[in-house]
Amino acid sequence: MNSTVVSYLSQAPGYALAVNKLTELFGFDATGFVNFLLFFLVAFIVVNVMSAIGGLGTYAERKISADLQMRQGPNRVGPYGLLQFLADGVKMIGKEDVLPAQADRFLFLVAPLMCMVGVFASLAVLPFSNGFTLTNLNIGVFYLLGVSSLVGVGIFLGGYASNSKWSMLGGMRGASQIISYEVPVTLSILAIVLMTGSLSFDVITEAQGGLPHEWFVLHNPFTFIGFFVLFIGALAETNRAPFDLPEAESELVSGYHTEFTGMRFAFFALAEYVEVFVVCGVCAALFLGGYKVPFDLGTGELIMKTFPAVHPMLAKQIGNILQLKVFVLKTLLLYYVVIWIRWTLPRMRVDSLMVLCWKYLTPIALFNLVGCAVWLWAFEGKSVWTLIFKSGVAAAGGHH
Amino acid sequence: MISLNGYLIISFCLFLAGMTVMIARKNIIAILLGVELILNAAALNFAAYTRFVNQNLDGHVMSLFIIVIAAAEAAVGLAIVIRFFQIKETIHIDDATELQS
Amino acid sequence: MFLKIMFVLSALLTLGGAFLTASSKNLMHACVYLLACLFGVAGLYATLGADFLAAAQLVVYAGGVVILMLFAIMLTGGVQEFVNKFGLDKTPSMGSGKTYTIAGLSMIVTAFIVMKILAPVFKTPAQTDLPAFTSTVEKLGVLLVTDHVLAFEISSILLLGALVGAAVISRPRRGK
Amino acid sequence: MSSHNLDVYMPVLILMAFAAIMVLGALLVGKLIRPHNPTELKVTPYECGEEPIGSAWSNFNVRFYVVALIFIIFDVEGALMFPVATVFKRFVEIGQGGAILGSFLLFISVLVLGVVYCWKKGDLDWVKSYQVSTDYNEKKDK
Repeated sequence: MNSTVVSYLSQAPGYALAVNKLTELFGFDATGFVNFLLFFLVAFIVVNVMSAIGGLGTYAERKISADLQMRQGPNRVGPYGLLQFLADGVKMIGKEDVLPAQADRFLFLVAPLMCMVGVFASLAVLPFSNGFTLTNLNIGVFYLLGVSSLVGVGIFLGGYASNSKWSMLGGMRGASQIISYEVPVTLSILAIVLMTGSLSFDVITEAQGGLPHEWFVLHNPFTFIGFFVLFIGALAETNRAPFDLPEAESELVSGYHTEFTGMRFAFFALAEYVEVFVVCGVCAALFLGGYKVPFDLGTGELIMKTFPAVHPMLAKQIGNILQLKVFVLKTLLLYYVVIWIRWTLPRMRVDSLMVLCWKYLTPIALFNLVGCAVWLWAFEGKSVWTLIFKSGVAAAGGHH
Repeated sequence: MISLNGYLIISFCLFLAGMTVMIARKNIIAILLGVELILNAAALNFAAYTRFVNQNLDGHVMSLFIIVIAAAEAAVGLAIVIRFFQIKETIHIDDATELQS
Repeated sequence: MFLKIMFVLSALLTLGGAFLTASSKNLMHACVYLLACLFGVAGLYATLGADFLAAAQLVVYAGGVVILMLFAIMLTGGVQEFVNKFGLDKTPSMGSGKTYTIAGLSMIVTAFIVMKILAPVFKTPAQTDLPAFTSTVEKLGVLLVTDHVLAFEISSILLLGALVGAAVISRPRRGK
Repeated sequence: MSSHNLDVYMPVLILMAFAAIMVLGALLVGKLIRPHNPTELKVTPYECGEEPIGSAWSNFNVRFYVVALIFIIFDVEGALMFPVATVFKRFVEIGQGGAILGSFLLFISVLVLGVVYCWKKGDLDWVKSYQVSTDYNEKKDK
């Protein structure tokens, strides 16, 4: 139930060897220490890869927007301008750190810290593959909701700390927007929890299948709407266009990070781009089948059956890599959609933003929740396809 | 170290801090912060007794309801503070003397 | 081992946060320290095996109550010392040396009394062989729809009352 | 329901520590190489060239509070509904879904009642203050 990346890696023969050696060396049980080292290593990899993805996100944003507007986009640094984000990072470190005169020095430091802590802590439960989940908490979804709400506090404090009117307005708007859209997001996640009976990302993903008709998004009409509610809510929670009210250039200069320069600004931006990846991953895991590969390729069983010569452990590894690739592919597709939306749709007005949240998305999400509960009770959790093709049970095993 | 007493001492310190805030502060919002601390101390006690004395989860349910009530209390309390500020333009507790005479 | 480290970290965060909440002169900072303290309490819940409570603490407090507090601070004029139209607000509202002395003395007295009362409690026969940590979410859910179903339903009415009451109180009035 | 030890929370702490180290470390490293010559104009809050008047920490419109208020009620209801939602499927499987569904729906309907009240009273309208001001103008015209 609580599989972690360490419990996956501990199947390797080297693990027991290392534990034994270190136990002899230290004189006490070294399992915890080895676990810590492994977690540290994997977390280090995840943090670095995520920072690179966040950096490449800025690159992708510019490149895709350039593509949509028939421009070139960054093309000087590195091949196709791929290293642009590194150049930006170096420039950011060298920038002067301007602290506004009446600013709150303590909160000026705490605000970006809080954004980063909130976003990075939510990486812990992201299900990259069956084995490669940093930790598969049994409160996964709920934990993610709680930790990511730190970002809202961070944005508000960022706006407050700089003591500038633009920042204050942006921070106030950002916080109220984030907390408002958390309601439909919570409710549509609740519908999925209802369908699976677990808060763990692993169980939720395993309840779906590899093929599209086994995904929760096509499970029944209510979850189909629920996916879009979740996606729109996620867009708004990460302050992406068309909901980027807190940093609306035309009216608020740059919103809550008007006064932030150099690395402090960079951390706000990094937190935003990594959070977009996280929410895309959550959407993919909850509704789009997560890491499930079609035809059970992910568990390595098909490989074992077709090529009996292959060692089962190796087949499992191949399956895991496939799962990882599928999950990242789905997430990046959603990421592309997010950027695409940003450069296509105009920004909303602040009152229509709130009306959209409270008068449309929240009632729809509530309706979905009730609908899912009734569907589960009436049809015992069978999907639409199972009901239509009663004979095709083998094909539509999405509900167990 | 990790025993019932450890948790009880922590919750006792939380309670003392909350009471100190409530007595020493004259700002109504700061007093509400103290109330949150006190409620958390109570909820922590419930969870600690559940773990160390009897393992049925009624204590957890009680903690959950304490969290619920704390949120409701904060909402209503802060609404009263805001209304008070709109009328009196202050959030000093000593200015809330309408009912005294 | 990790349990001990996590307990110590959470306890330090809790106690430090609580102390700074009580001593900070800036209301905004006190709010942030309160958030740290509540995070520490969530960590303590996790060390007690109450995983759902820990997450609920994060969701309700970090996301909800603290934001509400911050909003209320902004709505009542930020951290500036306000002098109202009656000129009443002349004493520092975040507490002075006098109030802290009174609070400290009364706390010492209270601590003695409470300790006297609580002394037998510390002799409660605590179990020495503790069970392993299990997932509490499902058990909590079963309890909420069986033994505590009345409290579950009544809490929704309590929240309805809180929502309506608070909305009525804080609604901007027309005219005056 | 398998048991577990607390090692599952280890990555959470490690990731939080990583985030803190990244922020503080980058700021410290930057301190060595970045210039530092603040002028009076540079440290004034940016207001598009105007000179800032007063502090930004003044009081705000109360509608922000009402939104946060409705949010926190939903948040708490979510915290109560998550455990019930977790066990709902199990009760359906043993054929007692109806009772749980009833209590669940009762809970949600009371919640909906509050939202409907706020909707009817106009607390969900963001531009309510404009309506107040138009009323005022109409009164003045009469």
